[in-house]
Amino acid sequence: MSITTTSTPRTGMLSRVLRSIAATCAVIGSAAAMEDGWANPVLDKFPTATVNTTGLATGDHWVTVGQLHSVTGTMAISETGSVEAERLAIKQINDMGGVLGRKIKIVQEDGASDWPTFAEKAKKLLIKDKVGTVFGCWTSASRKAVLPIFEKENGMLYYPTFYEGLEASKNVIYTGQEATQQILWGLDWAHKEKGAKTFFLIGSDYIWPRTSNKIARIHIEKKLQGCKVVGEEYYPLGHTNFNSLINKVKLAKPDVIYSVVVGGSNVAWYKQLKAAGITGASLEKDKRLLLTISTTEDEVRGIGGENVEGFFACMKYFQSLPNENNIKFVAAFNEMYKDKYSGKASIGDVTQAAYLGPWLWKATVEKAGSFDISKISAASGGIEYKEAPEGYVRIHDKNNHLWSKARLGKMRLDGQFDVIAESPELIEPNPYPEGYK
Amino acid sequence: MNSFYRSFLGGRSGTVGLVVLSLLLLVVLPLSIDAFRLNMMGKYLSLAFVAIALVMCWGYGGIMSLGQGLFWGLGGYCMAAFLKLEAAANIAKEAGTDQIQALTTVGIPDFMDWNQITELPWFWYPFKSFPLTLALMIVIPTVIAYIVGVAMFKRRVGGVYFAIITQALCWAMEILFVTRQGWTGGINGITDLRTLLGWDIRTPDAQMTIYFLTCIGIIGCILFGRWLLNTKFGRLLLAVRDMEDRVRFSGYDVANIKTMVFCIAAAMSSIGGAFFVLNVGFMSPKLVTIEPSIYMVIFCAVGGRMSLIGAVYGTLIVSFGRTFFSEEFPALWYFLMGSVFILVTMVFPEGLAGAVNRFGPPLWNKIARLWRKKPPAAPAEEVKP
Amino acid sequence: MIYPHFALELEELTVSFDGFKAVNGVTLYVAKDELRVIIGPNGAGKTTLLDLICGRTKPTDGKITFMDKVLTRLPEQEIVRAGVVRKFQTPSIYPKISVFENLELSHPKGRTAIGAIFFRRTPDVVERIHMVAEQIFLKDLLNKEAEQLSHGQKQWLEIGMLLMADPQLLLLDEPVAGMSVREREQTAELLRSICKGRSAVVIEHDMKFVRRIADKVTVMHQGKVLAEGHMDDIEKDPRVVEVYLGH
Amino acid sequence: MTAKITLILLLAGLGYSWEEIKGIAIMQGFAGLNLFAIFLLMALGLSVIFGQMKVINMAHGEFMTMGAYTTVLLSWLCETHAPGLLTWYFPVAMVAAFFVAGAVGFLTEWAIIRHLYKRPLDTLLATWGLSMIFQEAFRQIAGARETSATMPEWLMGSFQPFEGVDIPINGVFLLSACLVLTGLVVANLYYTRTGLRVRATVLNRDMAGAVGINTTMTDRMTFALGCGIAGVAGCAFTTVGSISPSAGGLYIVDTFMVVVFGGAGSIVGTILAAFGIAQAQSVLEFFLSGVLAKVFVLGAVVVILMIRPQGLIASKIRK
Repeated sequence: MSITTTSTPRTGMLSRVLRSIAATCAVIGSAAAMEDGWANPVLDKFPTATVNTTGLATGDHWVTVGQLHSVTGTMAISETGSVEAERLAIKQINDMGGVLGRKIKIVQEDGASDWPTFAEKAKKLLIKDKVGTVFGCWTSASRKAVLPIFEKENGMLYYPTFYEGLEASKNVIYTGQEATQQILWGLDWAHKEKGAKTFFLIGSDYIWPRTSNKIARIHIEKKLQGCKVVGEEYYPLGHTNFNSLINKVKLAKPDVIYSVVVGGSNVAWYKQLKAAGITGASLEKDKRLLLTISTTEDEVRGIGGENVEGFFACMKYFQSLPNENNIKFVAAFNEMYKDKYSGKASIGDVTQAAYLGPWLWKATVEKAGSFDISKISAASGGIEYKEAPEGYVRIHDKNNHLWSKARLGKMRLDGQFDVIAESPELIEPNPYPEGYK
Repeated sequence: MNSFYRSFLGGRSGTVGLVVLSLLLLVVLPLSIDAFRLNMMGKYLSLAFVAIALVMCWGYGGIMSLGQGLFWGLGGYCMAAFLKLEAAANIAKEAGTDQIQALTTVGIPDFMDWNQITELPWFWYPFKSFPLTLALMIVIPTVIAYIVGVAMFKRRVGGVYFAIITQALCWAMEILFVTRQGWTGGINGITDLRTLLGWDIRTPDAQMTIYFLTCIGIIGCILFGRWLLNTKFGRLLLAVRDMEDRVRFSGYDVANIKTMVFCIAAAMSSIGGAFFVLNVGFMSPKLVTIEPSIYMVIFCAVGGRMSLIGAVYGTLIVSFGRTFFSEEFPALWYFLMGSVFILVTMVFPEGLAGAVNRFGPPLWNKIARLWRKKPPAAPAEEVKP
Repeated sequence: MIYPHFALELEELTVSFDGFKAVNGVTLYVAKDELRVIIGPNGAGKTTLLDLICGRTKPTDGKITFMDKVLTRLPEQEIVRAGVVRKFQTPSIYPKISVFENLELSHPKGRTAIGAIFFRRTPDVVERIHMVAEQIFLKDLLNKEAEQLSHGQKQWLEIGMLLMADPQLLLLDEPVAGMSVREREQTAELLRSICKGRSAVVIEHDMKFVRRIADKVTVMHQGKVLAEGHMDDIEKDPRVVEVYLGH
Repeated sequence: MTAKITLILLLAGLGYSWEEIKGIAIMQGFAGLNLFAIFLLMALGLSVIFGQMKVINMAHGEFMTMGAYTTVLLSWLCETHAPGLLTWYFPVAMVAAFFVAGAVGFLTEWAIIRHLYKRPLDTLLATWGLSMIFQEAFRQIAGARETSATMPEWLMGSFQPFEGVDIPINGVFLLSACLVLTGLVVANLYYTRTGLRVRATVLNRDMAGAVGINTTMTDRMTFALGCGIAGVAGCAFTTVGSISPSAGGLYIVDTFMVVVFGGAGSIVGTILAAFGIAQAQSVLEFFLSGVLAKVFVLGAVVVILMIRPQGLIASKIRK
């Protein structure tokens, strides 16, 4: 992966010396970087002096954006897809002529799966690199760590992950779904279509699973007729032994096993479920099901399709969506990373949401006619993106989340999902749901 | 005066080392690097408190704690709790902001509200008062260190066993902090801290001031460490490390001595944690766990486990290296750092300070010989306890 | 039998390691001001006996009394504070600090953790150190790092460290091991002089040395007391000759 | 909370038949055994290295990962080149994992460990550095993502001894692998000349050298053996969990706890400790939540170690 570095001037001898060492080494990497010979065809219409009034690192021919994900550490597994999707979108935008005639340069920073590092790098991107926007973060914790910095320094963050809600910052565009968008419709579906009455909620121990299960519990107990929660369990992140939990589930015999297990634990969880005789087929026989909101194509690749076949997931996007936008997107993704995945990339919900980020930013900048953060922030409401792989999306007028559909997929042996249901309308994002607190 | 010179400054070479460090921290760095990097330095320096504590505890006392992150984290959480309550109280005044929309109960930390806690838990109340927070910041880690120390040292748990048990404690603590998210902010930690007694700690000026405060704290800790290690207690520590039985058969209660240094190290680490929060603006359980604790030992080992000043250099070099390499060559970082640890333990068990002491004076003499006729240049950097 | 003037009383002392009785029912009385030497073949339990007295090993059975104080279950430092000090077989000194500091650390002032922090090097401490240093022939070497002393000097230093506390009972494990002939003579003299006014229990193999210093000799064999008495009588005891002294 | 109360109630027999409770009890008992097998597999290699040689090998987890990746590699080779072999590649993978991890362990001892025998705490630092290097190497070679080996059909699913009881086959496999391996290690240490040499070297290095034992080689082989066992453990783990470059780190503290709790140097102690911790955790997980179970077990182990620092099994000798 080549890392494009900008030549932001630095003071201080020590850092200058180090920078020059780094620059020498980076020459190899920057061969693949963008040429500066690009001429901006619309420079007359959008002179730099008017589109960039706040001293962002943006010139006549290029605009700098930041990318802040974990490339190393435990979260690298999950965040790789987002990094790749954002790069694909940026490449496509550049091929189309860039944003306001300016091609996008990326400054990539590694959050190293460590929240203070995220904060430090966010500061660097905003203060030192003066990037026009940042695409990044994955876990809630990393977002929470950088949020005050984005608000303080007035930066813009496009955040791709489905998450717990309870937040709506003017400095963040949330391209993934907040909890209610993902949970409520899926539970309704399980209740109406499958006749489910009892639910067992399982999660990794941190804020997103806990908040999601809390919303799910309230919805099940208050909104669904005659339904109840028969168990709620949390395990530490990275936990790999679920036999006791599986026994509890067996004893409670819930109609729906509602799983919000994340990360590496997933593999152990599904493997052990299968070993204990709980499979998609065996559940179906008893008219029961396993419904997850945390397992995407990305995870299934590590788990192995044979372990999850027949389970259900509620997402807004599946790689197998048959619409034209998506077919083009998947093909482009496979084309760009053909050396890495030889045409068999797994693209999950978050990866797609990350792909939306650069496009939404482009549309917003063009609407605002400026790269200035405040103007982008003001122009964000109502921005549409019609070519989204998931279909049509639009930024909410007030809370910076996306209107999007929810879909149900059934997992297949090959690691893909059969899309078996789809919410009829776009679901309104509601990060502060009334009645779910 | 003379005894002050000897016991606090550590004689001529000690004074030179301290002056060089102070100049570097208080003059050279602020003049040569920008505010962003300086803030990073402040963050690293807050880790150096632990490294200094480990010099006393591990280098001198021979007690290797792999759970020092626990105490560091407690200090951080105490400070963060205070700042968070202040932020929560102020948010009520900023009605109309985005945050206010999120809160059903104004005046308690936002993460509590997200977890349906509508009343401040009782153990959060002391953190409404700044003096009490400062006191608890020292008292809580010291008491925990005391309990652990008494329990283990009285039963003569030492060396490897102590290291592994402290590690387990640290881990248990992390799991607890993560799982009680309504009380502690869970894995997100305590974020979005804004003001300290009404002073906005996020402005560049404030960050600069905090950096200088951190430096002063570090120099204070070094002076304190110098003084302590120069007392009979300091020599007893060495004695305990090398000849525990002899100390015991000289009529000392070895367990008390070990507990004492462990408590001091805990309190000092805790102060570092508090400075970290001021520098960074949030606290996270990720910092309390095993990996950072091992890093802290490594800072100390790289700098020289017998050198208080070396520990500071060790922290700065390893942390800076980590940031630099992770910015420029993320993959290389692990290979490089792994090799450095192996190299340091195998070739330079005394760390940087040992290397400087070994190669410094001959080099200095050579330079002095070459430049005999010229006026003497700045003295070679000597790192001594 | 009651000897009220005895300093150290061991009664039916037994210690068992996984069933093996290293010291088995030893009863021993040492009078005030007496210098008792314990001899016996390897594995007889001599060192273990000293370990028991100084609290390093806790007995499975039996009782230890010193100056009417029961030491049996006390922690080591309490036993030391009761006036019983121990010298180990291999010199056990603090290698990285000077002879002076070695002696200073052994000074009974500032024995608590906090006391040690606020310990001041007062003139009486210095005077005491110089006095002891003179006694142990090290007064010219006070500033030397202890590690650099010769083997014999280290042994003396350790004895000196014991003396700092002005103890009532010295437990010495092979104090002349590894010493030159001249050093042995000096040490014998030293022991004689320091044992004035206090009791001592010494383990030794060098019979010539034993004869020079001992008031009374106890012979141990297989964890038990084989014989006890004056050197002249012991040397003639056929059992002792059999197991230890050789023919 | 509701879950907790429900569970207590249902165990009291409310609304559940005796058959069901019996079934759960059997399965839960097996879950405990399963965890025991995992702990023991992890700890066995470490018990040999830490217990016999007093070396703190923080890279132990990485040797496990190494064994796991060896398995993944073999499974991939079989899949792409000889799908017919997929049924029986697994036993081969176990042997391969042993030799790969063992060989790397051999080199590690030669390059690093032998210089640090006098400084056990320093081995901790050096091997931590080593584990960083290994992790990055895995990441470079195998990629950062989670992977898992393709399991042969016969290792998947469960069998039902009777109605309502599912015993996972991979669990049975894990348990038997663990028992066989433990048997082999014990036999090797206590009933062979090699084992005698190892024990002699541990007890008295100088004496062992004096009577003609090549102590250098013995140390090296012991370390390699410990690493090899870790490799086999890693291979066995692929049946229940996943592998990622940093997976080793997840196990290391648990592993040390088991060895220390059992009493360093005692294989029997390690077995007992693994059993005790596993059963406690498994039972607590069933009645409390997974998170609290972990905290309780860690706390209990720490407290017991404070009371009994020498571990469960320790020989009493003159110090």
